[in-house]
Amino acid sequence: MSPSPVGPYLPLAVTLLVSGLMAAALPVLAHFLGPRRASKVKSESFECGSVSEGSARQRFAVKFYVVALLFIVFDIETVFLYPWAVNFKALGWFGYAEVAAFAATLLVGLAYVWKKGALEWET
Amino acid sequence: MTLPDLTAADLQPVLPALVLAAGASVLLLSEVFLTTASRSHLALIALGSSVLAGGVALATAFEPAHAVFQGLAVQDPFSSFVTVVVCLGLAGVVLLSADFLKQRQAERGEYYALMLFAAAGMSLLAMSAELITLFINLEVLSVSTYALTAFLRRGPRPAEAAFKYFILGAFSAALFLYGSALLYGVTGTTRLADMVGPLRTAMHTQPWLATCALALVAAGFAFKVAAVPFHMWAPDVYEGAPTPVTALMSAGVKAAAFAGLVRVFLFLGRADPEVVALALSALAVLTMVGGNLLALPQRNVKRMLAYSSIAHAGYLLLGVAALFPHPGTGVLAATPLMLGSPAVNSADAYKGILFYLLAYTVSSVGAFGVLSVLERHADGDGATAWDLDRFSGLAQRRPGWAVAMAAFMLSLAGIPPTVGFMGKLLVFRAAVDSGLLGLAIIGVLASAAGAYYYLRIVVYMFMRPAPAEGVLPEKYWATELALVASAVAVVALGVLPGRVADWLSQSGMFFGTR
Amino acid sequence: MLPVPLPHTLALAAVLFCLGMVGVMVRRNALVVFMCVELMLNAANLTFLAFAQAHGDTTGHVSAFFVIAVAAAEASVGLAIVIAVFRSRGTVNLEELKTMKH
Amino acid sequence: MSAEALLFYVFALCTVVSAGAVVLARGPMTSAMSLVATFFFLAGVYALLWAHTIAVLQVLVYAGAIMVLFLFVIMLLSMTEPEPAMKLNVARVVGALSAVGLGAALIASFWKLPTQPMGWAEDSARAAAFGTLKTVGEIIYTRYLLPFESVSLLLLAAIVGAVVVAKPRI
Repeated sequence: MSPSPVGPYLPLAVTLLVSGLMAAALPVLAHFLGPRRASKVKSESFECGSVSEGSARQRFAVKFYVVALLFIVFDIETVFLYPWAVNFKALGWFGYAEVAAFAATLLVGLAYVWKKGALEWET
Repeated sequence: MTLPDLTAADLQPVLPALVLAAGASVLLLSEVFLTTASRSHLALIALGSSVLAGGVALATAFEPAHAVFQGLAVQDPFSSFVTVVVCLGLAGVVLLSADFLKQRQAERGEYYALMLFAAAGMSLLAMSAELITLFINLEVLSVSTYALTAFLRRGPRPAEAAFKYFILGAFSAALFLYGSALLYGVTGTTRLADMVGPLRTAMHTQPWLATCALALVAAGFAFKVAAVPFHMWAPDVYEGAPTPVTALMSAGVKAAAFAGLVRVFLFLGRADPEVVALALSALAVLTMVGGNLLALPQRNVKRMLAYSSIAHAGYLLLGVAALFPHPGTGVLAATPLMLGSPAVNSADAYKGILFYLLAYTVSSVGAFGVLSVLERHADGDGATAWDLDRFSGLAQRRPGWAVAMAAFMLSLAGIPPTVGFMGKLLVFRAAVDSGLLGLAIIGVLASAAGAYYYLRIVVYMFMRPAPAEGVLPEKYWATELALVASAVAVVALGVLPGRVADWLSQSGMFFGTR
Repeated sequence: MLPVPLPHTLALAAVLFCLGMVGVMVRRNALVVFMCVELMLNAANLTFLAFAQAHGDTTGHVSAFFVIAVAAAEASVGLAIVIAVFRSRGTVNLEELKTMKH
Repeated sequence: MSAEALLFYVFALCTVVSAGAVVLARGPMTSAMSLVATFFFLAGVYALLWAHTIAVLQVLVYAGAIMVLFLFVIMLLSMTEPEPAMKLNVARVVGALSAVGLGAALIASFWKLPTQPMGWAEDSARAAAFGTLKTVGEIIYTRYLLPFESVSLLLLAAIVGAVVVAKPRI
């Protein structure tokens, strides 16, 4: 039996464990150690400066959604570039042509949303 | 790593999809870069691309079947003909859309681009021979259709219809995918051609697992083709979507989904033809009977056509069931289909399915076309926009439309001398030949019941007086062009099906049947 | 031998799939229903990966790769539709979306 | 029991619990956060199945991008009120029962699968390369080039579809 391919995850697991413990321990410690004296001023969002108005739960404008959504699509494009990058030499011009066709298609999409004004914040 | 050597021969089968995708890109770019007042060029670009893509597909339709892209896809006459049918339907739908959108001041490049994307997905779906490729192409067409359904934003209906369509589409995609994953586990491959052998073994060693996997894949497709009992989304979605988009769903999406269904089950069905044939037959009976019965009480013509589309899926399923030999008739022993050698009667079944798809495409595009010119912009999205009374006395006000609509209704009802009759004849004959006599009888009875609601429209058009204060519907040249073309096709193919049926006989050269 | 028996991994996937399916059936918030569909897709991915390890075949990984890409595309259009529904109806509760029932 | 197996059962339990929370939680926000947790635990399971690439993708795309979009929509629609208790009807019960039945049939059939000898993992080079980005990429860019290009079509359709549907004015 070969050594398990899961071994390299050990440092990651340790990091996660430590950070998880920290995240759990700190609020608990703060709860027991910290003094708590609530007052009206303290419960406001900003203790100094102008008084905050309205609910914190304001609706986002849809234009932000369109940007977030385009982020996802281009995120997927990037994800497809990683496996190409590690095989770049072996794939040569063949792979280059494949990725060029892929990227060209998405470039049409980028040109479309850009000119459409879907990326503009101030509209 | 060995690089695949791609030649022009590999690219040729995807040429129709490339043409459609290129047309869509041009539309998108012209939408944002050309800011002219007139927007009629958009429909022309879309029409041009669909005709060109259909022509390219037709030119390759007679090449012998072969695998391309290392077995992920196949090119055979079947896939080419499905692409031709899809492009034909698309061209008709584009013509309907031109007037429909102009009337609503909603002419947008995106609309046509999404239609072309959907058609590209359909064309690729028809040739996919590997489960993941098939899944992705199915999604290309689904995602485009979801967006098209919500394209018009007047009133709550389109958004709701799009949402229903989306959720059930995503659900059925998940069923299909889970079934594919299990099939991959059982057989160790996702390529349909390589699955047959291992799956046949698995049907004996792990019958439960293999059957569940097949059932999940079948359920995924049953949702897409709106087979009873997976049909509940169809009436609402068909009614809520813009009428030309509904036409695309009933013509293109249905044809492509059936192409995928035939492709998958023709391979996988060989693992256990009896079980698959039984399941398809059961689905066919439920869908034929259920679709027709549900359509009977509908006064809303758009909703009635939605149920009618379900019923037609039933007849097509009967054709698919006829691809398999049936137990208890002795055919099973005589047909060496199980061994993958030449299938005696399946060529007739392919011909039936393809001819039926063609017949249904031209008839339903025409019927939805008449519906789209009768519904007025002012109607908003009230249910009365498609009420049967709209058709009262149409023969006096617009005799041309009434005659065309009568032809489409006769064709959908399967009454000669229309293409719908020929389609039903071919499908039912193939069913009888493969031992499905009982099912064919049920099909004939169901379509006889269905004739009632189709002929009711004809009665309304020709025998009811026109409403006194009725507004004369406007004339639309593009839609009328589509109506004339499809009416001529309905009658011509019904009277002289010879040439096309001969072409379709060639589609017996289905990849994998050898 | 596998470190984890194959049936156990597959059973986990089946449980996830059924949870998702039950969620699609019983939940009424459109967004939550969509989340349940995502659970089902993940169950399919887990099945692909479990069998890929058992067969020693990378095809299962490639499938999962593509499925993730498809899920992202599906989510972007699906969530846009959820927004459109909310804009026109002011709710995403499926029970209230019944204007088309006759 | 090996450490890997132990970890698997821990992750599996967490996955099922958080997936259950997605289905049962009353508020959409709770469901969404449980779904994020589910994706993280699943990424752990994927890593244990030696699917390194997919484990990373799961975090990067699913937990990192798709779920952000879900949260965005919840915030966009100010969806905070919990959904009222669900009413059961026949169709729902039948659907849910058929889901449970399907799951039971599948799980029962999994135990009848032949035990995999895993002979291929004896080849340590192959086991080390299994599921890496390089191995996965080799297959995507050679054998799967048709679906790869289809994905670009899918993404373009998704961009156009999302803009058309979500933008207030087009």
